[in-house]
Amino acid sequence: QQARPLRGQRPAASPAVRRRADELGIKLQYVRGSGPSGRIMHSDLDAFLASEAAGETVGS
Amino acid sequence: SGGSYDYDMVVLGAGPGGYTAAFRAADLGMKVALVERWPQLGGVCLNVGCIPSKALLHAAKVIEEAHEMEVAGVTFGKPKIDTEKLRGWKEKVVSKLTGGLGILAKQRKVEVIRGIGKFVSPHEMSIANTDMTPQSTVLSKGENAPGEGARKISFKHCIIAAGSESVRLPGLPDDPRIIDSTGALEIDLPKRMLVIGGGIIGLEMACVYDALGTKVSVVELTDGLIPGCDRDLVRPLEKRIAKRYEKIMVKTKVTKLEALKQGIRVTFEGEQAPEPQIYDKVLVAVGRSPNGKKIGAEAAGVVVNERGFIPVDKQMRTNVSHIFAIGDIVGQPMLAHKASHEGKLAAEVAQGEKRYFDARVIPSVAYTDPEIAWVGVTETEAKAKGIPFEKGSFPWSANARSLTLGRDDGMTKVLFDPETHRVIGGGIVGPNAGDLISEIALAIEMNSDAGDLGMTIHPHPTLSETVMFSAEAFEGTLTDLYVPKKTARAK
Amino acid sequence: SGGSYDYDMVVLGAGPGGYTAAFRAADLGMKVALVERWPQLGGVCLNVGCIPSKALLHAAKVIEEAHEMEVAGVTFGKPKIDTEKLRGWKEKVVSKLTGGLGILAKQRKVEVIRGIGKFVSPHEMSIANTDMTPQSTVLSKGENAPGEGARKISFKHCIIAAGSESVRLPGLPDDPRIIDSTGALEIDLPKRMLVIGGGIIGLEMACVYDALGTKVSVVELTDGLIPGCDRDLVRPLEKRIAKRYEKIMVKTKVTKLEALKQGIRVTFEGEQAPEPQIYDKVLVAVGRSPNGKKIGAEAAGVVVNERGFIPVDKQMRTNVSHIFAIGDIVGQPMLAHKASHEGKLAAEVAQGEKRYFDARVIPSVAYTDPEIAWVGVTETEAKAKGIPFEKGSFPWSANARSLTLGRDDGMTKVLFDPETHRVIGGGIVGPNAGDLISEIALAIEMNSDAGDLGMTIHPHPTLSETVMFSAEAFEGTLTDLYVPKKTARAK
Ligand SMILES: Cc1cc2nc3c(=O)[nH]c(=O)nc-3n(C[C@H](O)[C@H](O)[C@H](O)COP(=O)(O)OP(=O)(O)OC[C@H]3O[C@@H](n4cnc5c(N)ncnc54)[C@H](O)[C@@H]3O)c2cc1C
Ligand SMILES: Cc1cc2nc3c(=O)[nH]c(=O)nc-3n(C[C@H](O)[C@H](O)[C@H](O)COP(=O)(O)OP(=O)(O)OC[C@H]3O[C@@H](n4cnc5c(N)ncnc54)[C@H](O)[C@@H]3O)c2cc1C
Repeated sequence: QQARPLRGQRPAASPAVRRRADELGIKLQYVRGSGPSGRIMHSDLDAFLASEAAGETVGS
Repeated sequence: SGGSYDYDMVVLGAGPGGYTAAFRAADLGMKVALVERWPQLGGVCLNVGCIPSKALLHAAKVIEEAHEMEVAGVTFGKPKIDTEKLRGWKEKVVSKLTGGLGILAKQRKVEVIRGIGKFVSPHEMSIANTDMTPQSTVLSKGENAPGEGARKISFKHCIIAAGSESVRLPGLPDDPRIIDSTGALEIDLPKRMLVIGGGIIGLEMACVYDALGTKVSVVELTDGLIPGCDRDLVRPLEKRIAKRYEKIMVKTKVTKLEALKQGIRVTFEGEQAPEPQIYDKVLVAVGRSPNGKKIGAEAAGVVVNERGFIPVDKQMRTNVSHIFAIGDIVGQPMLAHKASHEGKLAAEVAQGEKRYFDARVIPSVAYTDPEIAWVGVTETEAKAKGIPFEKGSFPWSANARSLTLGRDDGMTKVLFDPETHRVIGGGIVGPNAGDLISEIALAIEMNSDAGDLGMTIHPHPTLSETVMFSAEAFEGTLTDLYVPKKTARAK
Repeated sequence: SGGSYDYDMVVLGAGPGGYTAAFRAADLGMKVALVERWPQLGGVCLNVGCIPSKALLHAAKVIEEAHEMEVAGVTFGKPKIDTEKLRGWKEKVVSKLTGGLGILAKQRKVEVIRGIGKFVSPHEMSIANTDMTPQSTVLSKGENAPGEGARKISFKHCIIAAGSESVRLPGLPDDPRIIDSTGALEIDLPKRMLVIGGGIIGLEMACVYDALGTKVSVVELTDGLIPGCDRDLVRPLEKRIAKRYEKIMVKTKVTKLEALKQGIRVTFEGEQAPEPQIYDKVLVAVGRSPNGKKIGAEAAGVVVNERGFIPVDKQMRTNVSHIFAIGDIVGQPMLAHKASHEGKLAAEVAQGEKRYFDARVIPSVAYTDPEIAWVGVTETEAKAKGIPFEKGSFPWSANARSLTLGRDDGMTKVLFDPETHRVIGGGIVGPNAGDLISEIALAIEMNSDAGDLGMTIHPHPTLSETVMFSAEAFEGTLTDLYVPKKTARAK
């Protein structure tokens, strides 16, 4: 099932993280950011992929 | 490797968008042809746009700076200006760059095809011979006519990068004293000149001609110079040129241009409109229109809107999915760095990469004296759209580096999201504003907040410190000025 | 509100470190005194350092740029240089800024106390009257003697910001033709001058004197100019001045200076050492030494090391926890922006905020022509320490903006962590390098990687594009040059 977006605002990710998310087909709205002020880091994309692979839901 | 096609990729037009796209496509392994009607690569930007204008603006700047040093005890005589030599120097700068592009194309095995390209089917283009040059384009009537010796090439993918040209006002007399920016770059100096259009291009050329000794007037239809830019950023420029130019007329319309023997007679309309005036030259700089209607797009099934723009999606694809379009021909802002960014993206997408245009901001720069640069959300826009913002600003009269440059008329401001303190926009007026704005662009792309900018140590004394100071002013931690009542913000 | 003390905070020394600390402390609500022996605020930086030197360097730059425009058909005569007027202009720039600081102090109710301050106990300082000026400091013998009319003030917290002074070579004759940077700023122009020390300060002054017509030689003990800076960044400067200056001697030691009637006779030692030479002036620019031993620190129990530096922790605290120290007096790099950043921090910590010095990088700038700026890890350092790095670089000969400025000798490079692609350092040589380096500083502080820099749209044509291009060169996505063999990096 579809998880809820974590925030309404534009996700805080840097250009390189955004590019990689595009390539991986990840919607950044669903990714939790662990960087300063909730910024989404490369490691957050890795964690997201791992959790998806493990079939976990995000955003809970 | 184009399969049944001559090329994997044909790029139409070799401006900053087109050559970047072609080079990137080649680097990604495609067999590429770059079709260009002019003898050199580089498009408007290198041949008759960004580069020659900036070279002349540098000359203007040096003339002004030399003059300003008189108060500092360094006195130069009035410079002797050899316009032929200046033109030659400018052309050398241009040809060094366009020549460089030619070499880069060779190194990458990008085949440059000289000629006028037009679609004849979704996978084919005809190329007509031409002797068009950047200088002859605008006046040429024949550009819609199919040329001699046409041949056909076929392609798997195509990127349309055919750019734009100066808008011609309807009903103007055909007279060599009425020029566009291309003509203005020839710096055949008149005594008295009118610039129609107070946008960036018009004001940059005004700046050059003023420094070279022409008596300049500017007329602008809307209520201020450089529409789209915040008024506080334009003000230092306005103040400076108000003293220097003959006349600056805003909210004024030009209703008639007549070619008389003694000059061009111009009739004005509006509150501040003067009596009809006679100028030695009139520069028409009222905008640029896209070349979308001149490339036979219909033969490929590519949609072109009524203004000549080609609609594209976030991957720069037109409605025909193997045909992309980039640069001036797809819409505003018509800027070289937008064109090249899009060019890269289109090549990558054509090669199968899953990319989107997701840059948040595209900076704008007017290379006038003082320079003006802005990026992201402007105050004007924020107010109009109800985007919440707060701002931190810093006057350059309190910036040490600015004073050592003999200048105190600059200003830097940064706009922040009041809640997150994130940088959402910024504007700078003053020498080198164009270079300085990149830091704010990076800050926006990186989601930096005021604390990030304020706590990054900037070298002293530099103009770049004003970016940091603006963030500190917003945060209430600034020491380089006294901002009463403001208390430090908790975050 | 200082409780039983006269002040919550006494700041000793009103340089960039001291005035920033005092202002911040006042803004945070403390009752503050700022003790300064010179008549104006601003310390070395504003009075006899950064600011006057940069004002003169601007004059030098304009002279050079005017000269360079001859090839472009804009010919100025040789400028007439009125050194008295130039000196006056430079002083006006300085006094505008120092005067501004005086006003800022008043607005904040920071009490400025003129006098020589010395600790007499951990919570007390004596203030002795003085008529010392920035120009007289170095020569004054009496600065260690307690002055007339001493009075005492007490404080709860203190920030030591007493800065540094030019190193005097031992055994030099006492002769007005042997000067330090303060003397050099008086621009009493000799025909032939030797600069001892090829560091930033020496080379900046060399640049000024050369432009103003002096025949300049430079002698440097180590094997290259600007020790600490990567060689590739220094090379364009070396090349330029090699043609202009009389002689540049590296790996050469000055062993003797003799004051003769006809000039200063200098004896050299080293492979490239010439015969003894006679110069009209000799500028000694061999470094700066901290003022730690001249403030009676022992009376407060504050530890000062044998070289005169005061050790501090990450909160700028000395061994005595209510006494802080900042700026040149705590160590390298001796730079104004380090001092002011530390000043702010110390004030905030004294006020009870839990802050630490955690800026990652402090940029360095030489305002020579061309300018040189660098930040973060240098290649030299990376190699010496075995820090893994890869680099992307871009020659300004391929940068459009640089060519329009009539220059092609610049270079930008960015160092990346090979694994994470994060920016770890960068260096720039070319006009405005000092302004441009801030973007790289921000990139490092923000943990930006090559993709971030490369995909941030930079305005065209600017020098700042070279930062983006360097990132693209590293990533293998650069189109503005051809970098064979390099394949795009996945990340
Ligand atoms: C005076 C002036 C100053 C400017 N200054 C700046 C500035 O400082 N910074 C900035 O960012 N922008 C500036 N611009 C705008 C900038 O030049 C454009 O945004 C930029 O050139 C757009 O690039 P492009 O690749 O889309 O197209 P263009 O540069 O317009 O190139 C289009 C190319 O396509 C060719 N072409 C068109 N049709 C055909 C055809 N049918 N067959 C073959 N070839 C064809 C043209 O000959 C041309 O070479 C300036 C413009 C002007 C006029
Ligand atoms: C020629 C030159 C050019 C330079 N250019 C640059 C540059 O471009 N950029 C840069 O970042 N740095 C530059 N520097 C270095 C910069 O000036 C110093 O790093 C900076 O001034 C250090 O600031 P500070 O606050 O630590 O101390 P200082 O600026 O040294 O200030 C110390 C203050 O303390 C006062 N003082 C000392 N002892 C006492 C006492 N006992 N009682 C009362 N008052 C006292 C002094 O009079 C002085 O005003 C330059 C230096 C020189 C000499």
